[in-house]
Amino acid sequence: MAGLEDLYREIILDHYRSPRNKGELETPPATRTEGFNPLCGDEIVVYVDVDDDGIVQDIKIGGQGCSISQSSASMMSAAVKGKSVEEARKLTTAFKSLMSIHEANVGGDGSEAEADPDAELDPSIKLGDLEALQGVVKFPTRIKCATLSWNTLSQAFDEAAAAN
Amino acid sequence: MAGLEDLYREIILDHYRSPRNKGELETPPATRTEGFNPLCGDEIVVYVDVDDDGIVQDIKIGGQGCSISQSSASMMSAAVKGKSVEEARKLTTAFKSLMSIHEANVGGDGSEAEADPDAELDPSIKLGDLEALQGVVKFPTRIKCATLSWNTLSQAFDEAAAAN
Amino acid sequence: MTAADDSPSPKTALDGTAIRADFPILHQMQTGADGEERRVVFLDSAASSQRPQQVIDAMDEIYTHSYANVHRGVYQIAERATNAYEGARTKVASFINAPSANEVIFTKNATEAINLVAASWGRANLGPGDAVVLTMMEHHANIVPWQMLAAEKGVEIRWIPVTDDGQLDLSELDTLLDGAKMLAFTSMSNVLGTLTPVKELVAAAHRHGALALVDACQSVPHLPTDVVDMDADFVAFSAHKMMGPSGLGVLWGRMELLDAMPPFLGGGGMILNVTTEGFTTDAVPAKFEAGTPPIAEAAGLSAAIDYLENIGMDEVRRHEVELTAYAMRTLTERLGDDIRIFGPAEPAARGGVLSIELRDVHAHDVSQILDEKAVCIRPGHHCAKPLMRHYGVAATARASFYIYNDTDDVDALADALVAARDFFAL
Amino acid sequence: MTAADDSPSPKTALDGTAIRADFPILHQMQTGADGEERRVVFLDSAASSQRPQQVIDAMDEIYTHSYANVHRGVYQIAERATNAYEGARTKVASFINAPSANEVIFTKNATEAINLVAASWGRANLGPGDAVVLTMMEHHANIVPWQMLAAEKGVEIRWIPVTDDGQLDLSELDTLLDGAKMLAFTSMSNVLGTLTPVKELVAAAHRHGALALVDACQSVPHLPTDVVDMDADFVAFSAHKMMGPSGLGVLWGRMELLDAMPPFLGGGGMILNVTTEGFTTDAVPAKFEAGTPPIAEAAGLSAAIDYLENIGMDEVRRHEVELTAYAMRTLTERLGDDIRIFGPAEPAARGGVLSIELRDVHAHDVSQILDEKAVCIRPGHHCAKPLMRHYGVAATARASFYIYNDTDDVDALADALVAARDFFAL
Ligand SMILES: Cc1ncc(COP(=O)(O)O)c(C=O)c1O
Ligand SMILES: Cc1ncc(COP(=O)(O)O)c(C=O)c1O
Repeated sequence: MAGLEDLYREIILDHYRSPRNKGELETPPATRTEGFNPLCGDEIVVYVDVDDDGIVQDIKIGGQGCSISQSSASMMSAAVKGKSVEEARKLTTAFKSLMSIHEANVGGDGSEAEADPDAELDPSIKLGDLEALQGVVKFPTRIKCATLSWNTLSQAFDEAAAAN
Repeated sequence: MAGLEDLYREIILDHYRSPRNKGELETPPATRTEGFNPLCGDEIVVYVDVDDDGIVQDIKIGGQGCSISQSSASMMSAAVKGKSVEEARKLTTAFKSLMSIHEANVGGDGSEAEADPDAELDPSIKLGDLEALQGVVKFPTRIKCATLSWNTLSQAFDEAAAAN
Repeated sequence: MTAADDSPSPKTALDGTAIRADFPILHQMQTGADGEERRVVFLDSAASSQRPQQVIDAMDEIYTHSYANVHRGVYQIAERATNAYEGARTKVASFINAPSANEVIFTKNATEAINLVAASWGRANLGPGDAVVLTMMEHHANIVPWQMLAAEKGVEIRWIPVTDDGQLDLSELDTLLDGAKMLAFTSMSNVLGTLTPVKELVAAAHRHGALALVDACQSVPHLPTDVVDMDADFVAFSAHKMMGPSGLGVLWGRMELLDAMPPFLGGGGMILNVTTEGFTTDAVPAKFEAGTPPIAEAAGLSAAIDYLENIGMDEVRRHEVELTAYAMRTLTERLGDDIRIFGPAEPAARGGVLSIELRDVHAHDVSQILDEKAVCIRPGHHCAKPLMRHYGVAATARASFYIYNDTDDVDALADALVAARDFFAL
Repeated sequence: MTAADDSPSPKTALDGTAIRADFPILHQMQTGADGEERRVVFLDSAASSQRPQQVIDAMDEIYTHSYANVHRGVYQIAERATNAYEGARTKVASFINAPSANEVIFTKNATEAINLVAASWGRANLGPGDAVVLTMMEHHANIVPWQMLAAEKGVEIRWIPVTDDGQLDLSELDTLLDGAKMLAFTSMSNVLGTLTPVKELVAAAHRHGALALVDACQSVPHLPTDVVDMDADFVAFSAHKMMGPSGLGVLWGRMELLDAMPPFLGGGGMILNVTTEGFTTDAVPAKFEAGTPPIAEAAGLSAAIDYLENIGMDEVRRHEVELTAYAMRTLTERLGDDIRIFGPAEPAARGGVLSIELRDVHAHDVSQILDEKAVCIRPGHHCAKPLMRHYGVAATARASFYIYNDTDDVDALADALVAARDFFAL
């Protein structure tokens, strides 16, 4: 549909239709964290299993959401699996920077206050498939869909760290 | 001043400048009741001494107020002194009927809900000087000034009756 | 993709096209990314309605001729402002057949109205062991205030379930109401459109010695309302859903209840006297209207009621039933098994609200694609998460109708939904 | 009776006549009972101000092009409405130099803003033995919410006295603050015009471990405001006193405090999740904005701030000091011993608010007679009964200035007061 290709790139629809790492993990050892997008009702559940070396051994995604939130979660899961928590956090910052250009206009609930639109992107970080989500910034109300899983992942890492 | 003669009739100004029955009564035997006009801050104190036969033996007025509330209180005190409570209540109804023509437009605080604009005036009741206050109905915001002392008197009668 | 056939759309009780002439916002064209210009089709009135020029003019009139703070001014402008504000109270009272204008309290929205009852009446009257009964189809506005009260006072909350076709399941009503002090329920679901049996529910509450609060946000704008006939104790609604402005809600309550209730917010306008020792409250409604009230907004609501009364609430209702029937028929014809419409199957049993699920397309995506076609609907949980959970969905796409909608709008909706389905088809 | 001489009135920083061109309500003529037509002289801005066409247009623009419920809509109109609403938040934040727009909470008026703090922060943090310190010159809006809290929680209220020339008497401040948890005070008296030493008071509160809430209703419209420089914890004000619409107030608070506070009103828009078991709240400011907010009103406030910033708050202040000085001089010259002006003798120590007493003429009568001359002032207790009692008066007649007033208005006031005195003279 004319005009919407920017939002609904083929790779996004592919992740939406065939989500990677869908499912659950046993807790413990995994951490289970829920995220809500109060604007639209989307709910996401991130299961993440971080080993003693700080490596994301496994990650699974549950919940319901639109094509943007589901595909973003799917790509995220593929991108961080096997990476260190530190690398995953850097990727999160990079992704949120990509998304935050217009985020200030959306707000109103403060949940994105920590995103820094001026943060320099670490050039060593490769977003890969995730760059397909760049078109979302043209649709400001959808930015929260794209960042939901990432915010939930950050929270999961915090909870996992706190549990140790 | 042109246009204000209806409101500020000479007799009203006379009562305002030389209020009748200004003062206090010892309580008991008298009853002391306060009335407030929340709109403008006027405060009135009615002291009323009703004897065993239900006659208003004495009445005194205290408090502060504008020319309308003070003159109305002054005229009221003169009109009810020596009358029976029953007669005084009839006079109150008659006076409030005189005032209530526009009262519905003023409201908002419900305090005049009991005034019945359609109440037939008892033709035997003579308002006398009080009719000078008729001009007040052309100035709706001032009606509450004119009725303040009467509402307070009614309350004083209720309290006196309850105390017996 | 165009409508299935080119025969003119059937007419409903009101002429939506003619009515739209009064609504400047509905004259605007929206250019899609495909470069085409389309008339805006506004199908989100259940969230907030649009307003006719008459309502906008009424507020401008206040601001350009008769604005001042109310109640305490002696000068003519202040007197006119007070009359406009109090006149709106009288108009609202007659619109809902309230016994007295003094029973009408202006709040900032329906949410504040319900919070007022929960905080003032609830705190003063409820304690541990007491129960409040809600339904599973309530809006969060009629859930959260009671949950806050419950958490503070140890009150129990009980839930009237819903059936799969979107009706209240009243089979256990007497058990649920046993020992309850309050039944708070919606007169019309903002998700399903379901009209609840208001009189029956109020009577049941009273039979059990409970009060009844009706969240009438969705019904007052669309149906004749008679609080005496309902026999309710409290009724709450919002101006912005009935073509009035934002920033204004209404609580109606029985005078003897309001009279006995403690104040809610404290400040200017609600007192009889204040000393350093304490304060005494003024009479109702002043008691519940602390601070400078929504003055121009009240004048706007008054004009909105004039507009509605001029059409006639029976006509409004007839129009919306016909439009809903046409929409249910059309969407089913055009989308078949790909669409699910939540709620009662019978249009007469519901208001003009259609929550739908499009197979394999999330509500958020549906809404995005519809916006490209200038069709405005709302995706989400519609502030009714317990109900969404009952249906096992996180979101629906909701289209809702008002007097300015017509069958052309429904056709545009159907066209856009077909386009959305096709876009997401594998 | 005309002005004492015919020399042209002195000029102030702003040209009131030119500014009035923007205010349609001030173009109107009022016919007295004497048949004469007079320009309306509006001197009641301390109760509520008037608004320029630009503000009215901004609200009309929302209603005619960009109105929808905010935050949850995906379609373009809803997105524009959300941007207008959130844009207003950002604008307010920058106007008062708030560190973050998320610290700006929209309420229905300043009264609700203060009630929010008293009910949410106060209930969660205060108990028997705790003290809240107020001043004797507070508006009821900053008294009654604390008295309600005090009655519920057994909190003690202490009062900073006022001196006879209308200043706060701070001689016992440390004693009063000893063990206090909150100091809530006005930055400018709405009766006396007194500017209080905000920074000194906030610092004193903090020294004693108390929080400081500033009722800035009268100062934000008239002076530059910097919440960081004030170092306050909460600041409350109303849109309608700064040329914005009715139906909108603002609470600014420190994020760490707001974050830790329980919710105030419950409903849609303030939750993250709701189940039948309970709810979780969304982040600030959403947490404190239950229900449909004042959408068009926020857009109106945004335009009012543009208007004020375009003039410059320093200029606004300079104009008002000059006008107040002129008024104090003129009224004293014209009315001599027959007039008493309450509050500080030094114009620079006060805002543009003059409460007066005319010998032997009650404020209500003064106001009535002034209305005949189309001069709009306000008689009464101005929602500050404890202060009135301090002065032993039931009512004052209050004239208050804003940018659209000039020395001609002051002359008209003086003429009318002389007429009132003469009318009531024995
Ligand atoms: C000093 C002060 N505080 C509080 C208020 C209350 O403001 P609002 O009525 O807008 O809530 C006012 C104005 O009425 C005021 O002047
Ligand atoms: C059924 C119902 N109740 C309550 C509300 C809350 O109304 P408001 O947001 O105007 O307070 C709404 C609308 O949002 C509603 O549809």
